[in-house]
Amino acid sequence: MKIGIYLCTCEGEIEKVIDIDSLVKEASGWSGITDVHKDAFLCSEDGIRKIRKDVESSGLERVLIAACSPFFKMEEFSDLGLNKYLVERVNIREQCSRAHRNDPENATKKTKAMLRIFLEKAKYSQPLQPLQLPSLRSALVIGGGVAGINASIDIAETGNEVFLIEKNPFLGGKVAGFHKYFPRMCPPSCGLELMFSKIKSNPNVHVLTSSEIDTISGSPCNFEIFIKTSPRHIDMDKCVLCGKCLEVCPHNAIVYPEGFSYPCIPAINKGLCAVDCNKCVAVCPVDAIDLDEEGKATNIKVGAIVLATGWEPFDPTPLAEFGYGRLENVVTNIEFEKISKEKKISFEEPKKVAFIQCVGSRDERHLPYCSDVCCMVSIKQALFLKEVNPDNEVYIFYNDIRTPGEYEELYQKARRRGTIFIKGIPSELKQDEPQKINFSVFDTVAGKRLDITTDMVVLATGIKPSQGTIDLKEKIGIVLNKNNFVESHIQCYPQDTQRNAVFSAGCCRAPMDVSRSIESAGAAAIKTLQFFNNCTEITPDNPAVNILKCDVCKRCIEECPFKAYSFDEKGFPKSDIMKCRRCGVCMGGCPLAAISLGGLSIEQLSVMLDVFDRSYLGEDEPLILGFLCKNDAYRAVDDAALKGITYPPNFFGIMVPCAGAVNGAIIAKAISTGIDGVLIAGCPDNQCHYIHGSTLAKARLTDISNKLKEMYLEPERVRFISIGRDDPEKFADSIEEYVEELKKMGRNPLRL
Amino acid sequence: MRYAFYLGCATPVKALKYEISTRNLAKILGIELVDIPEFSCCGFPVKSMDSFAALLMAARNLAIAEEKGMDIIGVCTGCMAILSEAKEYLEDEKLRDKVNEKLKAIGAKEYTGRVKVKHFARFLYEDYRLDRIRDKIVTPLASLEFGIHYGCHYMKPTHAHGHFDDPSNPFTIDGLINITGAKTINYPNKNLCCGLTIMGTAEDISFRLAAEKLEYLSSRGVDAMVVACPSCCIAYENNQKLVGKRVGKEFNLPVLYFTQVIGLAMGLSEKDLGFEFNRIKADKITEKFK
Amino acid sequence: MPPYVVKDKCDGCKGKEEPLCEQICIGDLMTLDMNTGKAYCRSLRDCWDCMSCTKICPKGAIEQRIPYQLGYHGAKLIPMMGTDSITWTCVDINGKVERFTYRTRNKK
Amino acid sequence: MYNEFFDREKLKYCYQCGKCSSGCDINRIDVSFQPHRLLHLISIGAADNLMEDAGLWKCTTCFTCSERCPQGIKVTEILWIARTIAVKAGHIPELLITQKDILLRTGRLIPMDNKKRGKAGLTAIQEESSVVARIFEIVEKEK
Repeated sequence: MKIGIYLCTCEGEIEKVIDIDSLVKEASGWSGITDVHKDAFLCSEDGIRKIRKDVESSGLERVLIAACSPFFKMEEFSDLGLNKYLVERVNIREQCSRAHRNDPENATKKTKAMLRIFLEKAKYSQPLQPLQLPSLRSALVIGGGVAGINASIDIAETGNEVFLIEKNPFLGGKVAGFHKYFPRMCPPSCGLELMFSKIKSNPNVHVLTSSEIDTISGSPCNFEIFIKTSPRHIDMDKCVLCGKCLEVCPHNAIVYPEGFSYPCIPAINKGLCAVDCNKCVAVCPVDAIDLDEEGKATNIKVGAIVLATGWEPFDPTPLAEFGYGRLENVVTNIEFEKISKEKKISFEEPKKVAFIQCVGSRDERHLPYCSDVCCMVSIKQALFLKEVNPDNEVYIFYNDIRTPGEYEELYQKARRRGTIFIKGIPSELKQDEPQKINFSVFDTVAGKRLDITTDMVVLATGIKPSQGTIDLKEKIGIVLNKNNFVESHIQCYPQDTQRNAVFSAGCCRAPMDVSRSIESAGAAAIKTLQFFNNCTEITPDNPAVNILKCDVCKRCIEECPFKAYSFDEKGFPKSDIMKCRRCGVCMGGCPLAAISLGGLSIEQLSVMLDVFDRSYLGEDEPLILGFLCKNDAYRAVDDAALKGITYPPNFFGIMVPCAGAVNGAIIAKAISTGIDGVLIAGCPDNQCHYIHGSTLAKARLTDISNKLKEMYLEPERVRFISIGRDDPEKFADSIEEYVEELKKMGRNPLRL
Repeated sequence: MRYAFYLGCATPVKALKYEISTRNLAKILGIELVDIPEFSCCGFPVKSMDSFAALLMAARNLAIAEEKGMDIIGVCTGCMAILSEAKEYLEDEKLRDKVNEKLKAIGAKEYTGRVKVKHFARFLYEDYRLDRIRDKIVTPLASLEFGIHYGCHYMKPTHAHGHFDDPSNPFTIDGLINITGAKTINYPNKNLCCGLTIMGTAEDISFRLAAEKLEYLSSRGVDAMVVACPSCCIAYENNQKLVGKRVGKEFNLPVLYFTQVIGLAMGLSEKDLGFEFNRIKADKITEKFK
Repeated sequence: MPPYVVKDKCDGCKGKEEPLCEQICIGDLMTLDMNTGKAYCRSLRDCWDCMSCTKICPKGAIEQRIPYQLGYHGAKLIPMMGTDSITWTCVDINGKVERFTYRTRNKK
Repeated sequence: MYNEFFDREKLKYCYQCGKCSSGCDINRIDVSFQPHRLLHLISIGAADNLMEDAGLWKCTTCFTCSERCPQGIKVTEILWIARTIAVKAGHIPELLITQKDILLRTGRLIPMDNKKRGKAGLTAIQEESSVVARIFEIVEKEK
């Protein structure tokens, strides 16, 4: 095998500490080395050109770049005329010359040991070819509320096919029933009508109402979805919307559309029908009703899925002290929308109305979160009351009024129009005389108790995740958070769920108002388009199962954070290249060490340990082998070098994608071949990029530590630490501490 | 049906009619209430002095019932709340171990958490069940109307009591009284506290609390107030004259225990129900059903 | 001396069907208790002390004492499996500890 | 000892909505008694005066505040603990001294009157005098 080693002096910086020339001399003598080259500026155009020329002329099969951290100059070293998986980066700048700047002798020794093991690793690397796996350019949008409709329009108008499914007979969701939207106070019909006309005119959108997901199979880029559609019992083409069926139906079974609904055709809820009633069939002038119509099953294929399963209003009945359902004129804010829209109660005669905020929200026993919209909703409704008649007396009882950003303007407006805001929540509502509600409240600002009698109390109930979201949890395999909203990396990738090619829009992710729902729908649509474009080329480094070793214990299937594993045709586990996120948690957990990641196999780690010079610092110096998680710990170690923090050269770090990727057999081999301490450094608690990688790593280390105890070895020889990427000090301190401890423990008795 | 009968401190001295009527009612319902002489104070008064001592006292009583192999039925809502709360605290194993260690030191048995604690009214509603009581009614009390005072500790704290009744809109004792044919009213200050616990420290507030309910029920003209706790009865009956004097009114509202009302409907005699000990005579009621 | 499963450590191999010890046992003695989800040896006297289950257990949950013919009561033999190595720890009846590391024929 | 009961962590959850005071009947009669204020003062560590405050002894422990607290804070329980702290600091109401005395003497809050019971046809009950005394002894020793 022809191997070239390129040592960079980083314009003399590395050479200031490390004796590069002696290393060049030494390495030239190693077997299989074709060329060892020293360069002052390897990442320069000249440097790259030199490597490319060598690869071409001498036919190098592996290239070792001993220079800076692999997180620098990724672009420059990615195309050397050699498959990029055959190029090995050895981080001698951050981990040797900078980290041990005060100890040149040992830094050189460590560099040599490092070169030796990464050389061995390179010998066992495999070339990998990127896969071409174009996605179907079609998406499924689940939920026909304002978020789902907007996501569909955005995806369709960029030329992709969209299937929009909705479990109710009409699109529009909850907002269709509202009186007005804030902050501009326009009626929902206005916005929805425009959206419906866009849907109608766009051939890319396929709307399936009265439909629900039956099953989902396949994987990202190519999902296969079975949809169940319940019968509408009314022929969409024939119906002329005369309304006669509605008039004759004795059972309230006709679901009649509002003026702007889509599709604007009634539906019959056969569950409410009486057998052999048939009154509607008889009266229909165009013969559009077919009560025997059966449900349909549809089968579609899509590349990506957008969840827009929305929300449900919180039911305040469990808060019995507010007497909802027991006292007259105690209504929820949703009911108040209806009252104001349909003018069921006239507010032209001045009335006294009290709003109670945070009913159910910010309540440990019900909705522990802030429902985001209720403050604005109550302010909107207060403004409505003041608009109908300025003499309406409006009270808002609140914990904290939350009107972020420009919504503050409406809050100010409500105050100026004479809404009375009182900080204090009433504890019990009573009805001393009919139609009146009286209660007493402690005004915590005034330090006084107020006794109040009103004509109506509106409970500002909050937003709770819809049952639809929960039902889909198993079908799609999405992860929900403790409140049953869709879990996501809320800061950086809010629209991504924890499954590839499944995105979320609107209230299924968190409580939000109409404008933010539409925003998030746009973001989800963009993510979908990005996915369509990006997945034409897929990195092939997903884990592979060695079926000669695999015993089908199914641990990988259980532990995979992304549920990427299923059985192949031979009955062995296989990771789905599209669902997998390359964390290696399966590789770390396999009891038979049968799983290897594309760029870092068990075999490579094993041979690295074979050639590792255990006494590179001398016989009595303890040796720590560290596995550093890519997202946090490795960055922190790089950061230490940058900030000039030093640590003992006894530590030796290898990058792994996640702390959970380190297999127990590797640790066992390390300990049993004389390494004094094994350290796994992962993300701080609950910040693991792969959900439970560091938790699993901790549990596995505990098992090994127990085993060491049984073997009468010190259980502290293996250890887990959490390092944030911005916490290099903690890293350096723990290494120093660990070296001291190991010195006290003495040499690993298994070292030969 | 054998149960450890937890009388508490107030009932056997201050509420003899409650004890007599409960024992006789239990007899005709076929419930055996076993007296346990070892029971001590539940710990309620100690809770203001030392929480751990209070917990130990409650745990000791629970351990005694457990040793005898019987669940506890009590008549004082305060005692039941304290024992139920202690049960909830002692679900924590660490605390339980610690308490058991101390129990051992005073020569009591270990508490493991098996024993159940129920107020007699809750027991009748939940376990004995209304239909079985209905079968035993001989003289329906159709013409009577009562205002029920539950007593705060009867169902609160709800987590300790297992959420068996709704504190904002209680219904269990109403159910028991309605089964006798008598009417019960829903009134605005139904959930008001009797105030007895602060009689010694804030007498004025205590009396004003009691007065509010007495005033309302008197004005509504109910036949009597029905209670389920000796303390509440002391606040409303024993103190009725004092309370009246404080607010410048004269009350004459009979206060009955729920056991007396149910017993009356089951044909028990006035003597068996301890009516002689009623300070505000309920002759109007008893005469009707002689 | 038959294998002893440490209940706290055993996780039933998560798959809930056939744990690794059941697959590896040549005598078909190890199996899963469906009620507890933990492995156990269903016929203690048939065990040959081959220690396959001890070696393969990913949680280190199976303990084995050396049969009396070899080391008398109290003596212990603990294996630790690396990728291509095994380390045996022997503890004899006097508490003397010896360790041996061997290469195995496992592919790396 | 009270630390085991005193859910200090939970206390920090209070966001001063005032629902406890709104529903408190004592507050209705005597506005100086404000549970939400008590929680606030304890949580910011300014409760020194409170321990001397007679307001502490106005609560009937009716649990309404605990039931309705949206943050699930056991307000009554906290008040009870505050009382024990006040007692330790020596602010003991007359009544409590008497009650403790009777408890230590008889094991009951109200001394038994077996003569009265006999007249009513009820069996006599013996006082378990030593139990409470022993419990207090053990708890004192612990300190």
